[in-house]
Amino acid sequence: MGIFIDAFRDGLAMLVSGATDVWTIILVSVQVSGVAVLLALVLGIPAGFVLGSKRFIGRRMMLVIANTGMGLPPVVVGLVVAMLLSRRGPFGNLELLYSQPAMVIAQLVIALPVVAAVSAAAVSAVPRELRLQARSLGASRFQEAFMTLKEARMGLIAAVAAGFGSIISEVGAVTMVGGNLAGKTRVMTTAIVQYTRMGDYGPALALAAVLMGMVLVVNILLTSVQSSAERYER
Amino acid sequence: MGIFIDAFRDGLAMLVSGATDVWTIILVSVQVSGVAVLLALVLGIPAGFVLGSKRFIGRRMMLVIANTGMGLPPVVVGLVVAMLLSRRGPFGNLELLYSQPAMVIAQLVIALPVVAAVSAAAVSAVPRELRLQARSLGASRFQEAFMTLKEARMGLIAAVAAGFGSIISEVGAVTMVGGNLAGKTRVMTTAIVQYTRMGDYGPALALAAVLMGMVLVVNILLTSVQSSAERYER
Amino acid sequence: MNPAAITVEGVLRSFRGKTAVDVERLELRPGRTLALLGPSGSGKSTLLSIIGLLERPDTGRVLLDGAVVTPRDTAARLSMAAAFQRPYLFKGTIADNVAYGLRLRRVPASRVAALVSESLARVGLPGWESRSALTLSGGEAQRVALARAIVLEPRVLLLDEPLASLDPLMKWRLARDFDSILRQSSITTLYVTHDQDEALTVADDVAIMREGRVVASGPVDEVFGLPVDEWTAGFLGMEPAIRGRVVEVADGVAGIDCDGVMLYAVAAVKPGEAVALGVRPEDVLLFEADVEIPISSARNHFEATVTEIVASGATFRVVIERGSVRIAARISRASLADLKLAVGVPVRALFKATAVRVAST
Amino acid sequence: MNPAAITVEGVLRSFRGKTAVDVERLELRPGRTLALLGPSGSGKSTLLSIIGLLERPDTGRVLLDGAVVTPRDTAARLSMAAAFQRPYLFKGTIADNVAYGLRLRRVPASRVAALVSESLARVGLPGWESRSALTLSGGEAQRVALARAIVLEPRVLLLDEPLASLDPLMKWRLARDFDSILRQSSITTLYVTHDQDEALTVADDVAIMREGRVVASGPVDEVFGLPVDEWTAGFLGMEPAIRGRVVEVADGVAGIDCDGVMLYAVAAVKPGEAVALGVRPEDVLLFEADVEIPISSARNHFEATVTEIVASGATFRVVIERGSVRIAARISRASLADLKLAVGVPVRALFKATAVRVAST
Repeated sequence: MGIFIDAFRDGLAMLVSGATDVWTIILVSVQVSGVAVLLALVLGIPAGFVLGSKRFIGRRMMLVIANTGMGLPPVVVGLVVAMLLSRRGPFGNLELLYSQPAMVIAQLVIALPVVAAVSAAAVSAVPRELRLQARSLGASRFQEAFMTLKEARMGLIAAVAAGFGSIISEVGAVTMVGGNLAGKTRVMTTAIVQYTRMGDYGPALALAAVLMGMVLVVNILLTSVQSSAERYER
Repeated sequence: MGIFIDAFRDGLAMLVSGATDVWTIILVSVQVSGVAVLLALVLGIPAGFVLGSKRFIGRRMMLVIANTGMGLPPVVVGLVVAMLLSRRGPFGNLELLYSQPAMVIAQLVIALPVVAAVSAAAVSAVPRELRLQARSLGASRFQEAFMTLKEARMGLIAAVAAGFGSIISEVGAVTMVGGNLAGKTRVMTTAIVQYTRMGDYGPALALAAVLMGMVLVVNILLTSVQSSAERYER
Repeated sequence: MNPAAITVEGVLRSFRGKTAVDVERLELRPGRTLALLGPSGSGKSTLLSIIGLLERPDTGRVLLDGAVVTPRDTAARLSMAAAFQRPYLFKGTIADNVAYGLRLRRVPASRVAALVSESLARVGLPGWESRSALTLSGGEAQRVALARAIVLEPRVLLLDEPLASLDPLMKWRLARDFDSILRQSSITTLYVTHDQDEALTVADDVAIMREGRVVASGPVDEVFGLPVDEWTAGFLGMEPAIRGRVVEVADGVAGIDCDGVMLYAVAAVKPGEAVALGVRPEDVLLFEADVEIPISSARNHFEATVTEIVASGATFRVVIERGSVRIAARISRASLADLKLAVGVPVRALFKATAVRVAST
Repeated sequence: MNPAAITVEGVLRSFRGKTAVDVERLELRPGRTLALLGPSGSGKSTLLSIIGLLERPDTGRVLLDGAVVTPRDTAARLSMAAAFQRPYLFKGTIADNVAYGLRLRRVPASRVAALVSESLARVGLPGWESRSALTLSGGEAQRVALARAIVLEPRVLLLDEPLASLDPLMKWRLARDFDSILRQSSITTLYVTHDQDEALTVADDVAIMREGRVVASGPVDEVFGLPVDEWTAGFLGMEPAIRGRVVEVADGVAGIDCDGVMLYAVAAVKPGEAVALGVRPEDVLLFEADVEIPISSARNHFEATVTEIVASGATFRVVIERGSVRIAARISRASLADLKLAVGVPVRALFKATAVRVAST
């Protein structure tokens, strides 16, 4: 088990000493996924509210799209975004391929259906009768919507957490559209893959520990929300 | 949009003509993930039954492990398996790194918590009173367990489908422990990434289509199971 | 009489081609409680939604104090409040819940606290303001839901099966409390229920619904005293009305010939009139057929034959017949044994003229 | 008398230090239905689980036909069958469900089909074999659950609140059907319920549970006729027993002095004995105080004062008092109005000597 002890010691030293390349990688990861999840939130929560609370033509179709989008393999998203941004592609003149904005786009496409679908589930878990109850006490449509979002708040936090979790661990799409350029588009997952393939386990383990820490926070959020959702079961 | 039309035509031609490299990649994918999910089934469903139906000390702990395992970033699994199998690692003398067995091991580690957790959920969705009802009609412990698995059968199918879905789309871990060796350990996801980075969109699109087809089947299974699970709500 | 608080006129509402509500006219009289009674699926809740301006009818209109109102009239909507079968409470404290409607009405915060605590006291939960709304028992939660509605002092209060989810003990305690709260506040109330005992406990007036239509309505005593048709009778657990013709009227007591049996009733009818009449099973006494009936204030007594005996809770329901006259009597276990009642046994029935309900036909 | 089908001896069961069941002795007599009646949380279901060998008591034992049995005795377990509050049906057809226990008992397939269809006919669902079990209404599903149990012709049938989830109409229809099915099959039955009307409809014997203990048991008429203590009386919606002393016995009728009021009862007691007595509210007639009571078979009549009037469903419960004698009467709406009853009004109470239940104390 010497290999683990050595790598662990190396990795810890790097994190503590503030070795610039490791911390740069973490910063890029958080920056790219943070912007992507923020955009997913702005677009996904309103979409989720509409999907979860209204009945309209095309709603079923949109739910199918959101659910399919959640199951979409990230490498497929990466492929399509790469083709769109490639020199010969329709947006080639923007010269975005192998840049952080390209990664944000790919991650947004991956996170958006997750945020929308989980928000929709959270909103539709607010009983229809609770909304009717608000109406019957005099709430306007707007006040009713506000009450619904307030009741679903834990679920909306879960939606954002799930969206973040889906992109921070992802490796295929970011490689394809980001290119894994050191200091520019290299993120935690792509770096872990690269360090591992080079046999450089120290920095790989250090980054893995940081990544797992982030994922753990997300999971704790999701679990606490699940148990509070059961409250409506009564 | 010429780039898409060209790539689509190329990809379709490759699939139809039975171009060996593309079909070899698909075969390797199905073979590795198939064996991995079969092993996950054999180990995960009994674990899920015990977790979902019995109350015992350490059960909560095991559920936490299974749920954490589900959220574990695959690159972290890849890193640990790669270190274990690396020449300097404890199992280095087996010389498994960059082979299909290594990929099966990594995918098993990824799929097992999924299969166990989803089976546990399916088994625990069978009402305790239904098991009591079987007991009260004279069922032995064994007959009661058989009835429970039979009632949860749709959920068990879902568990296996979810396990398969979690590994067939995965790219980081298989790169790290498989090495993406052509004809040997190159699978659909790693090939898509590689073809895309080389600008060779035809085969990438062909493989993406096959991958999406598989994922779609899995999603349909999961959805149909969800709606049948709601039956108990009455 | 005062004009109606709510009038429903020609209201029709259908879902997927099936008529859910088809009500020609229904009135809620101010300050009174109207029970809307009917089996599940009879359109009670849909009618409540329409009256409460939560849903628009396909055709027809709702009048509030004589003026037509729709779901778009904010002022009209703000003059109503509802509580439902399950006490859907919002996350937060009990005070947050009770204050919800007040806040929507922009009541100053300084008054809100006083109104909330007064209203909680009225429903029997004084000082419960700061408890969490999600940890209450069913009965407590339903009290909070009622407080949340009555704190608004609505013109019309809508209650949709408010006790149906509670266990029987809690149900009766709460039914009585609701009754006294509604009586004190003199709020006009629409009370939807499928349970006739509940309706009898809380309501002044009752309307019986069947397949979207109101088949009977009026003061409780009238509607329960004389079911208009076989279906209503069956639903109320009574025998359908007996048909007869008035042959004499003396001192306000009408003598009515019912297929050869003379029945006496206190009623404002004229000789020659065709009438329907009914007696509640609780008011009918049975004796052995050969017993000499002593002098009593009961004007009606005749011999008949037992045709049906059914256990019904703690008592028995005994149906007796003579010709086409068919009457049910509610009898205790002890009496059933003492009288040796069985199907085919002759008995003597006795009931007062005041116990007979009469309607012209 | 036959020996008991089931005897429970000294059974104790606690959860997390709280006693759930503490029953010294309880017997199920063969072929009869015993209702286990009590409020929720009184340990009824736990006692059913212990009797049904689904759960082991901490101490004490269960005897089946005189022999000690435990959950390990497969033969004993196979001689029992249960149905619960919700009709937990297995996925598949109705026939699959009803056949479940038969298959476990390795009944030949050729006989299974015949038994299943006979049993479905008995519960009123003839020919329903091939329908899916998951598409039934609550009442239908509960009939299937009963068929699934009685098809096994168990020595002991266990029913745990089988009607509690149904709506009132369905509940009463099914209660009567259950009663006649159980009577025809003469299976020994333990029937757990919190509803006394339900117990009265189906049971021969009744045991009342409170906080894990059996506080009263015996034939239905005895237990309901005379509540042994204040709690039981309150639970049954009755007044507690009246205390008195026998002063004379003539022609089988005992004259009992109750704090100055003489009450007459048909009972095997001796002069000088201290007794408790009770009357069911249905058996008490009220008259205006100054009315001359005509000759009648009712031996008991005395003047008293109304102290309480409570609406209770379709009727009213009027409590009258004289000295320490406190009796309730069930009165119809019409009578309440005719007699102008109100708290403080003097009335004359009348009831038969046969309506009085007496127990020595």
